[in-house]
Amino acid sequence: MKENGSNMFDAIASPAGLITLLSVFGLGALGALVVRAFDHVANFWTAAFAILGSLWGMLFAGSIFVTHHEVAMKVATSSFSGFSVAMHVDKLAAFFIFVISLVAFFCSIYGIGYAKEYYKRFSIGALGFFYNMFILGMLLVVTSFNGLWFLLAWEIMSLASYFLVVYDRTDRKNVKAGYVYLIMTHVGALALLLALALLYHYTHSFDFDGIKAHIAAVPHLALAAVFGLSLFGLGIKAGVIPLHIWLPSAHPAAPSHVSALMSGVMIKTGIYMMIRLFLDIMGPAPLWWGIVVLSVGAVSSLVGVLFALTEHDLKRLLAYHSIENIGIILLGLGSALIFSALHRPELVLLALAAALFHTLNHATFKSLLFLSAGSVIQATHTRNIEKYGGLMKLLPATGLFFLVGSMAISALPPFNGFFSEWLTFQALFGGIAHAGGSAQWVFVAAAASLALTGGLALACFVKAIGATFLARPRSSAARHAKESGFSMKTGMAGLAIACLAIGLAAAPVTRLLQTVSREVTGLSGVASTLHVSGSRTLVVGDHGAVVSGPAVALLLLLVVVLVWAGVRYGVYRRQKVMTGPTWDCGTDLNERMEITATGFSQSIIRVFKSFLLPTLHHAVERHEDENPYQIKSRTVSMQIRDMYQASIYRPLYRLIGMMSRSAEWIHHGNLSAYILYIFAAIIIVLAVGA
Amino acid sequence: MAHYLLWMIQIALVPVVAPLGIGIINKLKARMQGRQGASILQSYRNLRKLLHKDEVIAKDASWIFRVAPFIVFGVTVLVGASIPLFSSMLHLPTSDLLMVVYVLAIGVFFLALAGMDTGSAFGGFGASREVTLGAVAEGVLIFSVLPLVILGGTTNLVVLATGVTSGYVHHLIPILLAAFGFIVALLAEAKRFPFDNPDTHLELTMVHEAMILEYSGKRLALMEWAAANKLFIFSALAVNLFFPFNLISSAGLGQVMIGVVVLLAKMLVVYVGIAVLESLIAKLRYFRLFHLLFVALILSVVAIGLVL
Amino acid sequence: MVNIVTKIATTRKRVVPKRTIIETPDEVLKLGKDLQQKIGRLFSGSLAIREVDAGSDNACEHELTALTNAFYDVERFGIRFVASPKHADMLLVTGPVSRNMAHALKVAYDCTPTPRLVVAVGDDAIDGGIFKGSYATYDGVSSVIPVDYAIPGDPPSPTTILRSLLGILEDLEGKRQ
Amino acid sequence: MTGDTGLIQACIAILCLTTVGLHVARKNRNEAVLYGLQSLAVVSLFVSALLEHYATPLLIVAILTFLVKVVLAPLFFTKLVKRHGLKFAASTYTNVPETAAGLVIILILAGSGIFAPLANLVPGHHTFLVMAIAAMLSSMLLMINRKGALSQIVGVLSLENSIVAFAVLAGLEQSAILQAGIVFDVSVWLVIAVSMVSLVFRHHGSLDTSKMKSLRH
Repeated sequence: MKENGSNMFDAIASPAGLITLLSVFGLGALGALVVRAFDHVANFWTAAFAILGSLWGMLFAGSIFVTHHEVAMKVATSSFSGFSVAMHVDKLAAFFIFVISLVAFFCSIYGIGYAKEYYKRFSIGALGFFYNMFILGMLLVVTSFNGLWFLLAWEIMSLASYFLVVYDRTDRKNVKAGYVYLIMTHVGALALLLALALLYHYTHSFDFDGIKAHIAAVPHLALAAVFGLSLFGLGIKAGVIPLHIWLPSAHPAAPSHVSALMSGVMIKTGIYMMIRLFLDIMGPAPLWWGIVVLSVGAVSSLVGVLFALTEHDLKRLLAYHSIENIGIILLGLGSALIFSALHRPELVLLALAAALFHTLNHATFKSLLFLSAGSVIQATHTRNIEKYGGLMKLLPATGLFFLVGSMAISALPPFNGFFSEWLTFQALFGGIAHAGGSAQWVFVAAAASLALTGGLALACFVKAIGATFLARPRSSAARHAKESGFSMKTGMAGLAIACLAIGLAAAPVTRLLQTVSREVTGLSGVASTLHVSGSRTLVVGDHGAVVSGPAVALLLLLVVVLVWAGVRYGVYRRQKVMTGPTWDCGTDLNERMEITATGFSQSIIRVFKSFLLPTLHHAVERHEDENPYQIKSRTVSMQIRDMYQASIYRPLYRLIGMMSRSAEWIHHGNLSAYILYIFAAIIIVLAVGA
Repeated sequence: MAHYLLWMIQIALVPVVAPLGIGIINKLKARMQGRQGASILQSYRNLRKLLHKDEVIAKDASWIFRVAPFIVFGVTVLVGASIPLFSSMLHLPTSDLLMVVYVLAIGVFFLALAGMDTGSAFGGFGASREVTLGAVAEGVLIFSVLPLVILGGTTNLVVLATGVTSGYVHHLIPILLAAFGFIVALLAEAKRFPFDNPDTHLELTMVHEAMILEYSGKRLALMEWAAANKLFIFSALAVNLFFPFNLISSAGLGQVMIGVVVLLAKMLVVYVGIAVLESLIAKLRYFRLFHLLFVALILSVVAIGLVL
Repeated sequence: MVNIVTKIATTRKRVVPKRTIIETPDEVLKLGKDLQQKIGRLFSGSLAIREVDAGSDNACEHELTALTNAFYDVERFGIRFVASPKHADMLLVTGPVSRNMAHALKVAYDCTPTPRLVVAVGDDAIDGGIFKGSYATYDGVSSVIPVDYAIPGDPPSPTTILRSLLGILEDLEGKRQ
Repeated sequence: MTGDTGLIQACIAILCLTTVGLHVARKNRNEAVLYGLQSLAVVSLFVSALLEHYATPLLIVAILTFLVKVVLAPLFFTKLVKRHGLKFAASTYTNVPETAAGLVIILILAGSGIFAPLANLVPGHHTFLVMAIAAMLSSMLLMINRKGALSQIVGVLSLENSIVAFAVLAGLEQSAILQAGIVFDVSVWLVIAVSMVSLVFRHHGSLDTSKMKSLRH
């Protein structure tokens, strides 16, 4: 695309383009409410506007990259001094708009088929309204440039996603999950509010550029407090480890195409704000910030995958993997912060490019996995992996897409997951080689956790695929599963192709992300250790650790095809291939003898038992009357004690319970006493006021 | 010698010589048991016979069972061609440490899936053990090469294999420690002795054999060949990364011959070491293996500390 | 580890002079060479045998395991005992096929890829032997799966087994011409 | 609102006296009458404002307050008392001397520095504003003191009257918001009063709030 002459792109990359983007989703939301009486119409209305909006979003983001425009828009309202509807789209925001629109596009296509399940059970209009409001909220979050406007958008996003989580009200667990989600999101929002208020106190402005201009006025201690608060608030939304409790219960509760959006994209808004705050607004970060973010990332990735391994609810397993991948993104972000503190700009660009690339990759393959999990659940009406089995033969397309997603998430070339993890590894190795003193050992620990996470993720997805798609069906529901509809398959196919395409185009995508990271960190003039040669190969460092997407894919394909052809035609061609029984020592195999997901992960749980604290519980029921030695039934239940639930959240619940009980004496039912309290309160307030 | 001829050797070396290595190990083990044992070319004969036999595929198996052998074998050939064997001029875009580890992980991925696909109990447990061991062994592998990466400044294996010689002398101890870590990772990845007994078919201990129990005919040949390739690859890496003295840089016929011979000689040492090790020690209990792997990890971290 | 190595080094190799005991008699060696030559031509040098114990009284098993010890060591002739019938060319079935093992034998037979051979080892496997006519057995392997060859003897000594194997391979070679 | 102080003084005096009277009154019927008187005082305040400079919305508000508060409310209360036989207002928490002491404290509070900023909104009416505040506080005391739901409602209504008086005295009578507020307030209160009382009575059989402890769980 020519730089200047393309006026079509200039027209799009303008405030008008931004407004049309937001209004399309707004219209989609309101329209869905209007036509909510007719399920079919509402479903198509939602999908049409969502698809149109996300297409326009991709176009808008693309044109921003092409024309290097920065769309800025500000509507200051007179009455509230701090608040102004300020929107600002630079390359970082455009990148996140692209990620949101890409995932929303395929999820909406998938949604057409998936929402049919909810016809006549729940109101499709409401689903459409909240779905569009949710995407609108996310777009507003990444484009907002004023603190309060950002919090408003944050609330829209959180509330819309809350209503989507509790959409299937019949299941008690969903409502409870929604409840926990609501509380934690708003605790996070409170922390963010405090952080912004603290910034406002010193910089007297809520606009990000205003804050950035006066950042020097903020004393060191306050800056540290703002960092802590915003890391806490954004960490809850991103689902980092100690604050992740809501994620594994909330994401699976939502309808699958919504949990794909939530897991793929919503938790990334937390990452967006971290980048915007720590790298862009709050200037050069002190060293300990980076170390904190890096260690949180390392812990999240390792613990996330460990908990994922113990899950046998398919969507909870994927939700835990979101935590793991957020950890990997934070590894990139943390190393970028450390390098900016150590004044090594060329490594900052590498690390930030790695984090952004993994954000894009995780959005694609995680939403692909959630969508295919959704169609598996729709076919078998249960989320318990132990009830699946043999679905590869019944749901071939879903099986293939889940396989593609799993290969991408376990960072297997030629898919996109590998290249972002490769970049993160390079950033960490660069850190180990160049960072001094204590930061070095944090990098070593982070590299160890990333290496271990990679292997364990592979183990977890072998378990997921093996238990779900291979061997024989374990329940009648799995035996009668039927393949999902056309729209669902196209949605998944699109994302699978996206995974492969981004993998092949790893080099150009990384060059694009380098420009984004240059713009965010303001290091435009610096040569980065990561450079892209010949638009195909990624080269890191002067000695050139080379990796190239298309070359790997081509070589792999070539080798496998050559081997197949060699064996198939080169060797003695008259072999026959017969289908016979599975041998297994000659016993008659029924579905109970296959390995189950729990059985599969048992060895891993034993290896990490000091951390996962597995508990084994035997319950033996005997025949009392006839013969006490005759056992009627024996149930063995294995649970994993969630260490975080036990050591942080349960004491917290008890504390809050105790405090509320201690305040209970005030609630004794005497009306006059209450009026007395009001009266006394007024007097005290006025006394203090005067 | 023409460049592409060099490439032919590089590509063909691993698949051709690997079964010989397995033959040598079995011969040595038989010798140490007092038996005369099969000839070292026996594995070639087994492969040739299996390639010509018909196949029986389980009726529960899906297309993954059918495709897996080609992917697993193809992956080992690709990695074999991209690692530094005898000449430092030949490198592919895939000759990067992490790329090698993760491409081999594709092989492990499909091998484990194929193991589970037939629905037999052995395949399931074999896959679970393989993947658990693989997860930890992968970390140990990356960390044992990390000291060299820090010394060499890059993860490009060919550069590492040649670049390290310069810094070799005054980093002897960390490199030896890292070499021990790498050997442990090698034994874990190639499923040799303390981790898994390749000759036994005892349900309690077998890992690799369990997954290929349901294969027959040409697919079984490919799987066994891939296992032999994998052992060759890891021993070649061990030899060339930690004792890198033979990589030639020119393409003369004599040079190439010397390079290959020196490589095979050094590899012979590794194979003999493995055979002796398998005759001397008993196999470790499954959950004690992870203690060994974590010890190897800690040694690699110590090596990193010394190198920093 | 260290004491094992020292023990190997110090103990004298031959308590008893080698040529009297360890030396395999030339007859077995000759048999082996012929076997190796036949296997080379028929099974391209590697014969995989899966030994199925269909309710045998373990007599034949002892003789068959003796084949793999240091004295007979059939591995050097190219014969390999494998774990799964899917890897095997030849099924050596021992025992009169008890009622419980019939199905397992049938499955093992179906799992063996063609070209396959079934050889009944020992009199029990041929026609039920001493258990002939008992309600618990099917009186021989042939009543369950098609048997190609049989090795008589209760139990046949390792040398007879090798000799019969050689006869089988010669017969096969004759048929193949 | 700078009309002749004599009329205003009378109204304010009536306002305060009626609130004190409400404290003393035993019979519900007397309370209704006293409330009617108090509303009359407020209406006359409106009239004095009208005399000063005429504004039709103010007139409508005056008429409406007169109709509802002076005529309808007492009528409704007496009908309610007759129908349910609630002749006697339930007793109070504090005996008469204590209520008197309370009222004195309130007067001191109203005059003290705490309410100074409110009091001298309009310097001319300083004393009137203080008395209006005193009326407000004493009607709140009434609500706290009385156990009977009916007298508590009267307490709220008198609080509302004193707020209106305070607003008018503070010179806000012309602002449309105040007028709309008053109209709205009155209608809402009537609806609540009617439904609440009948419901509470049907449910509890009596209007004594101290018996409603069961509401707690």
